[in-house]
Parts: sequence; C-alpha cells; structure tokens
Amino acid sequence: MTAAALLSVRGVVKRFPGVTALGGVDFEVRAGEVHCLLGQNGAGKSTLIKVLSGAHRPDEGEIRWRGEVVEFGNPTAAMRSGVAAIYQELDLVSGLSVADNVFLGHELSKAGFTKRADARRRTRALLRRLGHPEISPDRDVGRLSVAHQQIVSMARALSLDGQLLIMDEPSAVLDPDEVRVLFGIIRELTAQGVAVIYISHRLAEIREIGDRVTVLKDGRTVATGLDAREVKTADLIALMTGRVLENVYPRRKPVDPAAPVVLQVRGLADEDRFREVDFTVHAGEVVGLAGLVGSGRSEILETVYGARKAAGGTVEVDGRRLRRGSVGAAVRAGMGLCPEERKSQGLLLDQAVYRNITVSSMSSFARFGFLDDRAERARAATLTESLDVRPAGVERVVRGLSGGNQQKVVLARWLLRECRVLLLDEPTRGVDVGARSEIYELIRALADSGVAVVVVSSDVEEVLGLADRVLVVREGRVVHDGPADEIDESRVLDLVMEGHAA
Amino acid sequence: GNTPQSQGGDQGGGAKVANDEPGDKVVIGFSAPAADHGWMAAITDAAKKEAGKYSDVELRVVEGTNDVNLQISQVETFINDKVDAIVLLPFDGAALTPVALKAMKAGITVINVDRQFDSPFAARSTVLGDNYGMGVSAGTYVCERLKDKPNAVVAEIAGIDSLPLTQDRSKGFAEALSGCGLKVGNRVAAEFTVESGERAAANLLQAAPKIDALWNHDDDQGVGVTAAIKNSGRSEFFMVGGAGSANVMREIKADNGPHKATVIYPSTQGADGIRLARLAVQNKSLGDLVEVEIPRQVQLYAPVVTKDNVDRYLPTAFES
Amino acid sequence: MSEDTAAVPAQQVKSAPAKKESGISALLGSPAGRNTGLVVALVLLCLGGVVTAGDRFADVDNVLTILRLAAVIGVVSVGMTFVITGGGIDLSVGAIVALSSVWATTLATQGIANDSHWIVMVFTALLVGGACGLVNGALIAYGRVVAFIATLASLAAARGLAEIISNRKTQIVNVPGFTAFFDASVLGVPVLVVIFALVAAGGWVLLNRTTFGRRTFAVGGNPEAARLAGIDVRRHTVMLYTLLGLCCGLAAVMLIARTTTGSATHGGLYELDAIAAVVIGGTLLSGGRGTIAGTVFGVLIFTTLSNVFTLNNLSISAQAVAKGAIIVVAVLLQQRLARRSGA
Amino acid sequence: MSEDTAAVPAQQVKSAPAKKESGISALLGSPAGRNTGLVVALVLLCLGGVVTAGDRFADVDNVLTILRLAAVIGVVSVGMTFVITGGGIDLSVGAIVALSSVWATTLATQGIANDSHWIVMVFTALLVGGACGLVNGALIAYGRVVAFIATLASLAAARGLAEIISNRKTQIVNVPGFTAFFDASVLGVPVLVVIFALVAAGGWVLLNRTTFGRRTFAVGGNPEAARLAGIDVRRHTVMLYTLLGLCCGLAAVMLIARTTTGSATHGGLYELDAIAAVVIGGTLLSGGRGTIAGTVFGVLIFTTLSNVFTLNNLSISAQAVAKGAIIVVAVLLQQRLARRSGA
Ligand SMILES: Nc1ncnc2c1ncn2[C@@H]1O[C@H](COP(=O)(O)OP(=O)(O)OP(=O)(O)O)[C@@H](O)[C@H]1O
Ligand SMILES: Nc1ncnc2c1ncn2[C@@H]1O[C@H](COP(=O)(O)OP(=O)(O)OP(=O)(O)O)[C@@H](O)[C@H]1O
Ligand SMILES: O[C@@H]1[C@H](O)[C@H](O)CO[C@H]1O
Ligand SMILES: [Mg+2]
Ligand SMILES: [Mg+2]
Repeated sequence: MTAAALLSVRGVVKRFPGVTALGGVDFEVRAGEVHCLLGQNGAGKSTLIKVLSGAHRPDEGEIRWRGEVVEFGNPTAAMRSGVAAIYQELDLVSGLSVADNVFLGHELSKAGFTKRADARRRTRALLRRLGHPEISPDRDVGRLSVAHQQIVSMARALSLDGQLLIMDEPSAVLDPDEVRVLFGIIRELTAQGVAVIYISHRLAEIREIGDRVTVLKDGRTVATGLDAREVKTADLIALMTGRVLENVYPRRKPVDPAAPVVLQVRGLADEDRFREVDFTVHAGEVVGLAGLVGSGRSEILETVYGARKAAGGTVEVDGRRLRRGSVGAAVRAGMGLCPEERKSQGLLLDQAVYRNITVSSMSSFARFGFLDDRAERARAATLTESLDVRPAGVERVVRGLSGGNQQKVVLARWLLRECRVLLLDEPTRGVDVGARSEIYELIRALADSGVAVVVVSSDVEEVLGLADRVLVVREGRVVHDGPADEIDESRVLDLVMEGHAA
Repeated sequence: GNTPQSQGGDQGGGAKVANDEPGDKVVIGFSAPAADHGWMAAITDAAKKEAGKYSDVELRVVEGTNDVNLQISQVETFINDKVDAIVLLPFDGAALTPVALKAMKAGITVINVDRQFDSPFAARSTVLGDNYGMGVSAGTYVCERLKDKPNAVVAEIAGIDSLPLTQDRSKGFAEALSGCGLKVGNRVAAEFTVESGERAAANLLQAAPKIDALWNHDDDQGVGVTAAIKNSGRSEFFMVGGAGSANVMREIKADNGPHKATVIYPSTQGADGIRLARLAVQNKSLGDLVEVEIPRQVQLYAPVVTKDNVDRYLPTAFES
Repeated sequence: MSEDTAAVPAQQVKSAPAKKESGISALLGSPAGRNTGLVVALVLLCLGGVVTAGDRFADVDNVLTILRLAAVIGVVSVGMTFVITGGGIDLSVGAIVALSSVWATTLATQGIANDSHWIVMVFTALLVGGACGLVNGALIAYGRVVAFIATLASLAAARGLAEIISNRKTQIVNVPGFTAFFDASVLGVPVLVVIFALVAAGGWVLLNRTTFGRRTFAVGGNPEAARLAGIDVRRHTVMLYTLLGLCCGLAAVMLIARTTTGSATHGGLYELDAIAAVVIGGTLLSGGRGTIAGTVFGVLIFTTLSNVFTLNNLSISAQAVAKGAIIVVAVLLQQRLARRSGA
Repeated sequence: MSEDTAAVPAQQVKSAPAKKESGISALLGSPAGRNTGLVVALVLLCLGGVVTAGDRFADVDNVLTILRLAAVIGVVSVGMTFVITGGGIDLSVGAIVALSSVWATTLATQGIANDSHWIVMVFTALLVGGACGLVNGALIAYGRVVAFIATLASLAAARGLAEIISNRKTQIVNVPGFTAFFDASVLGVPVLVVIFALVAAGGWVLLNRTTFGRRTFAVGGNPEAARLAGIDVRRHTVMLYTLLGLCCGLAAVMLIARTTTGSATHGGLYELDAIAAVVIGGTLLSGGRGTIAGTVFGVLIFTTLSNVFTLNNLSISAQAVAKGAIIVVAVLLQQRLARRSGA
C-alpha cells in the first residue's frame, strides 16, 4: 500500500442469500487518478460500488479511507466522508424536479425550508458544466430521456463535492459527443486531486480516460494496478472472461437481393417526434439505426411495434398490413421488441427468469389454457444456457441478476418466440465484451435463419460492425439509408451531428 | 324497563317474589348488532347488568356485529354449545330467522328482541319496541302543537335509512301527520351517531330556512343535532326526540333547549329478554299475569315524554 | 402502494435470488412452507381455542361453523386475490354482493324461479355480479379511472341501487328447491363449504397453472412490460374485475341461502374483510405477487378469531383490542418465518 | 398499486415527451391548472346547487356550513396526503379520532381542564393522536408490517380502547372556555374553518417548500433511491404517520367542538372518506406524487355534494347512486383536462 492511497480495499466479501457477489476484493485508489473497474456481467462491480458508498454493508473485509479503517453504515456516512456515487440503475425519483433530485438528501435549506432559487441556480450551473444547459432544473426527472437522466445523476454526484467519485457505467446511455464532455469533466476533477472509479464495458474508453485498471472475475480481484494505456486488449479480455476472443463482430454474409421483404414501413409519423419514415427490411437482413440520443429512434421502433399510436403511415409484415397501435397484432404477426429500458419496460423483475422468457409464447406451452410448467422451464433452461446467463437457474428472480444478464433474459424471450421481425433497442447496453459478442453472434444467426432484424444503437461502431444496412436518423427523419460497408464511422458521425455541432 | 343507572332495581311485573328465587342454572347466549351507537351499547350493558343480578344465570355475550353471516355463526356456536336460551337482537330479523328456527328446533329457548323475525316459530317470545308506534306518537304530538298552523314546516331526521325499523318510524310519523293535514317538508337521514346527527342537521338547517317542528329518530344522534341547532342560532322550532335518553329528558325537564318531548324506545329490551329467557327456561310465569306461560310477544309502549311527565321516565332512561 | 415504504428492507429481501434449497429451507420454500407463518398463527389460534374453550372448540360442529362463516367472505377473497395480484383493488365487493342478493330475490325473479327452476336465481346473481365487475373493469381499464375511486363510486351506486330495488326491505326467499339445495350436506360437509373449497381449488389452479394466471402476475407486476410482451393489459384487467364480480354474485347466492333473504344491507364492509384476508395472506397490495393458499389462511385466521372470541365471552371492546394485537402478531410471525425460508 | 393497472396507457402518456408548452397548456400546467378538472367539477356542482336550490345554496351561511363540515375531515385528509405521498396508507384515522376525542373528554381530563385551562384537552387529543401515529409508523417502518394490515389492526385496537375508556357512552363536554373558543368566529369565519385553512396552508408549505416535503416525495416515489441519497427512510416514515396522527388529534378537537361530545363512535369510516378525497385530488395511491390543493378540492367536492343533495331533499338511495355517477364524472373530467395540460 502506497502512502498516497485515498481508498484501499482488502478482502471485501459480500454475500446475498445463495450468491456470493464479492468473494474477496482488493484494490486501492490514489488521489487524482482514474481507476477503472473491469469485469464481466455479474462479476460484482456494482455490488462493490454499493459497498464503497455505504449502500451495502460488507460481510467481511476492510475499507480504509485516507489510511483509516472506516465503516460506512449508510450512504450518508460515505457522502460525509467525500464519497459520491453514480449508480448503474439510475436512482432518481421521478415526480421530483431535476433540481430536487440533484440535491435530494443534502438539500440547500434554511430552517428546514428549501432554498429553491439557490438549488435551481446551482443545478443550472452544474448542467451547464456537463454540457446540457437545455435541461431545465424544473423538469420532472421522470420525463427526461435516459441519457438526460444520466446527466442529472452526474450533476447530483458533482454537487456532493466528493474526494472520490464513483461512476458505474455512466457512458452506457450517452452518445459519443456526450462521452467527450464527460471525459473533459473527469480530467478537470482529477486535476484537482479528485479520484474517480470508472466502470465501463467499452475498452476504448478505458484506454482513453483510465490511469489504472482492476479486473474482477466472479467477485474476486484477478488483477489490479494495471496500466490502462499499456495493457493489451486481448489480455484484459482473457482476464475478464478466462478465454480468448478473436473477433467481436461476426462475419457478415451478403444479403440475398432476392430475399423477400419482411418488414415494410411507409410514411410512418407520430404527433411530433418523427415523420415520413420509410424503410424496408429483407429476410436475413440486419438494419442498424444510428442517431443521437433523442433523435427519435426509440419512438420509431415503438411505433412500428404498435406500442405507440402512429399519426400516419403503414407497417407491413410479410405483405400484410398491421392494425395501428396494437402490440397484440404486431406480436401475432411475428414481431418482437427488446425495449430500451429493460427494467421498466422489459422485465417482470420479481418473477422467475423462465416466466420472463416464456411470457410472450405462453400459448405454445399451454393446452386449453393450462400451462406445462416443466416444459417451460426446460426450454428456458436451454436458452439461458446457450446465452450463458449467470448465475444459472431459471427459477431465479430476475431482480437479482446483474444488468447484462437481465438483458440476455429479454433477448431469450424473443428467441423463444421465433419471430419474423426482431426490433432491438440498445441490445448491448451494459453488456460485457464477452457476452456482447455472443449476442452479436445470436443476432447474426437469427438473421441467417431468415429473420428481419432492426437494431438501434448509440454505439456507431456497433451499428457499423453488426448491420448490413445503416439508417441514420436525425431529428425524426431518416437522412441516410445505405449498405454498412459503404460508409464509415466519421461519415455517420457527420450525418448524425449535422446542424448539431456546437 | 330498567337501566343500569336507575335505583329502582326490581321493577316491572312485580315479579320479585317467587320469580327471583334462584332456580336451575340457565346459560344464556346474547348477540346484538355492533354497538356503533349509544342505544345499542345501552342494550348490551343493560342485559349484562340484568344477568348479573341472578346467581342462576350465566350470560355469554358475543361481539356485536352488523354482518348477518357472522351473527348467524354466533348463534350456530351457541347451538353447538347447547346453551339453554339465546337472546337475539338480530341485525336483520328476516336474515337471522333460519338460524333461530334451527336453535328452536334444537330445543333452545330463543327470545327475539327489537327487530322481529319473520317466522312465529323462530322465537319462544318476542320483546318488541314499537317503531311504527314511535312515529305515530311523535307525529301525534307534533299535530297537537301545530294544529293551528296548516302551513307549518315539519322536518325529520331519520336514523340509518336502510334499516326496516327506520322505514316503520317514518311511516308512522307521516301517517300521524297526515291526520292533521301536515306533511314532512324536509327529511334527512343520519346514522344514529352524534357526529352523523350533527352533519345531517347542519345541512338540513340550510335546506329549510324556517321550521316549525323537527322530529329526530334517535337521541344519540340527537346530541349532535342539538349541537348543530345551537351553532346555527336557530330557535324558531321545537324538537321531538326518539328512543328517550336521560340527557334529552333532563333537557326537557329543564326546558332549556330545543327538545320539548321525546318518544321512548326502551333500551331495556335486552334486559327484558334476559328475564324472559330465564323464566321460560325455568318454566316460570310472568308475575303479574294470571297466565302460567310467558307470553309469545311483549310489545313495549312508545309513550311521549314531555315536561309534564318526565319525572316518571327519567329514572329508567339510558345515558347516551 | 402502502407497503412500499416498509418494503425498503423487504425489497432487498424479496430480491434475493432463490438459493439452492436444502432441507428445512426447501420445506419452508414449498407452497405450504411459504405460508408457514400463517399456518403457525392459525395453529396457535386453534391452540388458544382449545385451551380456553376445550371441547367446545375442537368439536366437528364448531369447525363446520367456522368453515360456513368463512365460506361467503372466502369466495369474495379468492376473487379479490386475482384483482390485487393483477395490480388492482375493488372496494365495491360488498355492495355487489348486496345488489346481486337483492336482484336474485325480487318477487319477479323468485316468481320465474318457482315457475321454472331455482337455478334462475343463481344465474341472476352471477349475471348481476359479473356485470358490475365488467363495469368496474371497463371504467378502470378503458376509462382510466383509478381503481380505488372507480370502485368507491360503484360501491355507492350499487348499494343505492340495491336499496331502490328492494325498497329497503329485506326480501325473503320462498323458493323451496333453492334452500333445500344449499342447506344440504355432501358427506357431512355443508354445500356452502364445498362451494368455497371448489372456488379456492379452482382459483389456485387458475392462478398458478394457466396462462390467465400467469398474465395476471405479469399485468400486476409490470403492466408496461406486460403490454410490450404482447399481453392485452386492458382486456385482462376487465376480465379480472369481471371474475371478481362473478365471485361476488356467487357469494350473494351463498348469503341468500344462509339467511334466506336478499337485502341491500348484505355484505357490509366485505371490502375491508376481503382485502385484509388477501393482504395478510401475503398477496402484495402493489400487485404482481399473490397466493390463494395465503388468502384461504387469511380468511380462516379472521373467522377462527371471531369464533374463539364467541366461545370465550370476552368483553366486546377487549375483543377489538385483542384482535388488533393478534393481527400484528400473525403478520410478524409470517414475516419472520417467510424471511427465514428466503421467500 | 391499484392505479397501475389503469396506468398502462397513462404511463405511455407520462413517458411521452413533454411538448414545448404554450399559451393555454402552460396555464393548465400551473399549480392551479393541474387541478382544472377538479375546479371545473366543483364549479359544476355549485352551479347544480344554485340551479336546484337557488338562494338557499348560494347563501353565506350555507357556504360556511359546507366549510365547517369539510373542516374536520379536511384536516385528516391533509395529513393523509402526506402518508399516501410517502407511499403509505392509514386505515386507522377514524379510530384515532375517536380515541383522541374520548381521551380528551373523560371526566378526569375535563376536570383538569376546568381547573387549569381548556388547552389541556387540546394537548391530550394531540398527544393521543400523535402517539397512535407513532405506533403505526414504528410498526410499519421498523416492524415491517404492511401498512394496510398494521393500520387495520390499529383501527380495531383504537376503537376498542375508545369504547373501554368511554364505557361506550357519549361524553358531553362541560368546559365553557373550550366551547366558547371553538364556537367563535374570526371576521365572520368560524374558528373550525380557520383551523382547516391554516392546516391546509401549512400542509402545502410543508409538502412543497421544505426538505421534509421533498423527502416525502422521494420516500414515496422511489424508496431505494431515497435511501441511496442518504435519507433515513424508516425514520421519515415514522414521522409521516406521526404527523397524520397529530392531524387526527386536531380533528378530534374540532369534532369535540362541533358535536360538544367525545365518543367512541366518532370518525366512523373517515379512512374511506379521507383516502377518497386524497385520491380524487390527484395524489397517487402508489406514492411519490401528492397535492394538498387537490386534496382540499376533493374534500370540498364530497361535502358540497351532500349539501346539494340535502338541499334537494333527495332520498338517501338516490343520493348514493348519484354520488357514484358524479365521482366518476369528476375523475374523468379531471383526467381529460389534466391530460390536455400534459400532466
Ligand atoms: N440485491 C441482490 N440480491 C441478490 N443478488 C444480488 C444482488 N445484487 C447483486 N446480486 C448478485 O451479485 C452478483 C454481482 O452483481 P453485480 O450487479 O455487482 O454485477 P456487475 O459486475 O455490476 O455486473 P454488470 O456488468 O452486469 O452490471 C450477481 O451474481 C448478482 O446476481
Ligand atoms: N432534444 C432532446 N434531446 C434529448 N432527449 C430528448 C429531446 N427531446 C425529447 N427527448 C426525450 O428523449 C427520449 C428519447 O428519445 P428517443 O427514444 O426518440 O431517442 P433515441 O434516438 O432512441 O435515443 P436513446 O438512445 O436515448 O433512446 C424521448 O422519450 C424524449 O422524451
Ligand atoms: O338501533 C336502533 C336505534 O338505536 C334506535 O334509536 C332504537 O332502535 C334500535 O333498533
Ligand atoms: Mg453493474
Ligand atoms: Mg432510444
């Protein structure tokens, strides 16, 4: 242990009933550094963060803060010591305003009365610093996009003026531009001696912003203090996954030009978010939708799926026109959607994994309405095994799974249903490198079997690596539609940003 | 009837001599609706007090309830227990009839109190207040006082409106009034409680800017009605009470409030039921009657209490 | 709703993944085990009954009395379990029971029943109950009126209607076949108890073994996710309230049989009794989690409590105080034991 | 809870992007505007009153009567708004009002009050109410008993206790100073109405302008987030129930003044009335969203409704049916208008 260690962690263990989430974690963080935490989904990163920020009590182990042994019995204690955290599951209170959320728990007040003007002013300043002056401090947080919610969370963490700032996958919902702003702020903070613990599944980011790296695997430290710029990607992946990964993106097969059109969208429009959206997807084709956060991609997908009412236009599957605004009709026609916000839109959090998987195909397990529970579990088990959902066990309640594994459960739902059209909104958000390549394989395999796939992603590299054809969406309009191999990342970024560049 | 408060102790029927001698032990089950208002609480209290006077009576009182299903099961439990008698003030007379019949068939003496069964075979004897008669008494009194005012405004504050007994009272009142050419101009219903009485009266007083007479079915809710009247500062009318609580009688006696009369609906029916049950089980007769069996039905009288006769009734009145 | 506040720690517990079950914890985790606390509470209550009332409590007749008492509210509570599991609430159940009982016993209905078959009364009650449930469901699912308010409105309207139809008189049943059928016993078990058992068993199967039940959990647990998974949440919601309405109609038939009357005062405060039984049984008021077995235990705990009180000649007010205390103890017991079983 | 089912489409609306607000919609979005539907409903109701009952309705005395009747349940409802916003529920409010009223009017208390000052009665009621709330809160937050059940138990226990203390008799108040104070008027406005106004205003400030209020929203909206933000959720929960208990104590004082009595029957079904007023006012039963102004409108709608009915000499049954219909209309109105304002 060097003298400069701001925080040092020794032998931390955290058990949940039936799971040992942390089985002995050691690492230390120095003032002024960006310390990256890497690990597969379920490795224990978020749990560790919660232990460090006082949200969980460790069962064993020692935490030293500025050299002294501390016990953060609750989040307040940690905050008082100067630890601020941005949690992976954005823990904001919808219904409260942005400013209220930023100062929740450490309200600016006088004799119990909130100083609303001050809070508003300071919130505005923080948001400006984060590059988002357009977010109003008075907006209800629940009505912001996920990306903006992430910004608010960051504002909240900054407002605490901590000595250690912990960020659990902050970039997952941000677009490249915003990530750049975020990194600027991180640099600013570290220059002032603030330490940052940074978690991300995007290795490129680690290299760009990180100083040192600690890798967790199955709740244990497998490597610590690695130099973020020196260490080889292959080594990191090997440390995390225990195996060697050659190609993240699967090889594309040329799409058969004679393949039938499966999904045909014409003139789709909604009240105000997008209009005149036309595109077609052939059997076996993967179409990627690139665009800025808030450009309307999610709304387009949801409208195609019938989950929002369209103001105009038509959607056809295999040449048959779907009834507007009916999810049931879409599902019956063979469509499936993995929604953007898996917790609030995708999952039945308090129910077993297998029930989450079979919920859209119940009738195939039922006879006169009676379910064959055993068959359900067996099918679900096969799927979770092939997707490597961890920890295994289809009876497990979904809430207890790590974010990446929850995502796989949603995917499994539509794999089971054998769709004609699969709509994926940010399918790899929060998914680790290993699993991500597995998901890519899966998507590709589905396409190869004749499914029409539409993928929305904020990760341009992902869109280009995965899709056969790329659509760029800007402010509710499709501004580009062409083969993926005829366009490169910077061109996409240009298209995406046009008129946006500040 | 007697009340826990009265000093009289042994009243009624002059039954004291032979009938009060201890006889065979009698186990009596007692069930009544929820004591959600003073009169009903007084019923149970009086029954308990009465039973306490007899060394040969063991009384089992069960939770008051307005759920007929629960009350039926209480009676079933009494039947299982093989009590000697059941004194039953049913929440709904008709609904409790089958189980009372069952008890009678099981050889248990059932005494029906206040709200009547719809089969004569369901009870050995019935102690009834006279709800219709109450309305008639109140109406007749109002007629007497207002006979010179053909356009007089008469208002009525009823009790729980969904109970048949309330219907009977209102019917009697309306019919007596029509005898002198009057009718009820404004009618509201309360729930036998002080609070509901105050609420109903406050609204009623707004609905009727001028009133000549007001009949209130129940003296418990009457406490609230009086409070509302006092608060409104209105004094142009007189008021007739119902059931006959001690505090209303004191008010009548002192002549310092809106109440000028009240119509008695004895809260001692339960106590009478206990007595009858004991006598019937022990095969005794009702003292002052020549008849050797206790009667099938005792209907209590609903007299009008006024300043002139209040002293006679005050000792047996219930405290609300 | 309510329990969310308390649930902060509970949620943590709730979210615990099912561990590999072993020995005792496996037992406790089984359907019966999940209700250990309730079973223990019920057993303690019965012990209390035996100690204080001895044979009078442990008698077959007494047990049947408890079960008959439980039957009517039990049927309503089973239906309520579905609605609450599906994320709803229904305050109008008592009023629906009243309205159904009144409608099924009007002179006209009884006349038709006497001319044809008593089953007409049963159908009338079911029809009225089902229709009320349908209206509730439609108001909530398509009218988007908050369930609490929609059913509060129905409560007022249905009771008012029942009073108008019955003219606030108790309607006495004079259909011999009807009473004869429901007064009978099957192998010593009263028909009413048999009906309750069938409804409970049917409810269990429906909730735990059918697609309908599975959808109910989904709709209650996360309606948005259920919708995006292709479930017609609104239609399902309507079905849930209609099902509960049918249960109320059936309960009305049972109450008519038990009292030989239909009345606008029937079913008073059934809403509280039913919700209490359901919630004490372990169904989450916030939806997504429900258990029929728990509900049945909940009903039995409340009815046994009344029975033990009846046998014991306690002062009435003291009973109320004791009841409060016992409810809390039962819940604490259930929680401690359920927690241990990792449920 | 309940409204989640109904909220499926509502959620959609919620997650829809807020459009740039302009003109009318900006107005509708303002605090007053958020309650447009309620205001419109109340205005329509009053119009109905004027048309059917003319001067008798539009009379100052009548308006004061309505306000006086609204005052007691109003104070309870303001307290209930906090508990529900904080994610809880309290079924014991009526029983707490009863117990406080009884305790504050025992011969002993009145004796002390007569010997010293009538304020003793007020303190007694507040103390009893606060203590009951504290017990509720502790059971829920630390005992982890589901709020519905915990307060149902308190309901039984508190009413039983009130009956025991009062011996089920109505306790009449003979403390001249007390009655004189509360019967008085301030500039023509009855003291009870003044108290209600103060409580409502105080409640509004507390909920919307203090850290306590902010935390109440957080605790109800997302208890886990509140905990992570360093809020002691359990302590806060206890405070919420205690606050409601204090409101019940105050309501008891007001009821004592209005009826000149304390009684174990006071406060009957206040739980339903208060929850209904709160929910119709727009507070979410699932917590996290609450409005004092809405609650006040909710209370006024219900009390005005009975007043108009009485002025029109409507039969109780017809009142019930009409009430049901009007509630639904009010809610639909509120929803359509609120939706338009983008709420
Ligand atoms: N509250 C909880 N109850 C039970 N198990 C939990 C809980 N929280 C986390 N776990 C378990 O602990 C392990 C570590 O989860 P954690 O969320 O820390 O992973 P992670 O490294 O953050 O993964 P991801 O990259 O997917 O976010 C997982 O197996 C998870 O199922
Ligand atoms: N100017 C804006 N910038 C960012 N978000 C906006 C803006 N206007 C509205 N939003 C919100 O952003 C949400 C996300 O928009 P949408 O889903 O259409 O974008 P997206 O392209 O899918 O982006 P994301 O990757 O965040 O999902 C919308 O629900 C909307 O409420
Ligand atoms: O319950 C009612 C009322 O209390 C009335 O005052 C007397 O008759 C009883 O039956
Ligand atoms: Mg994580
Ligand atoms: Mg999106």
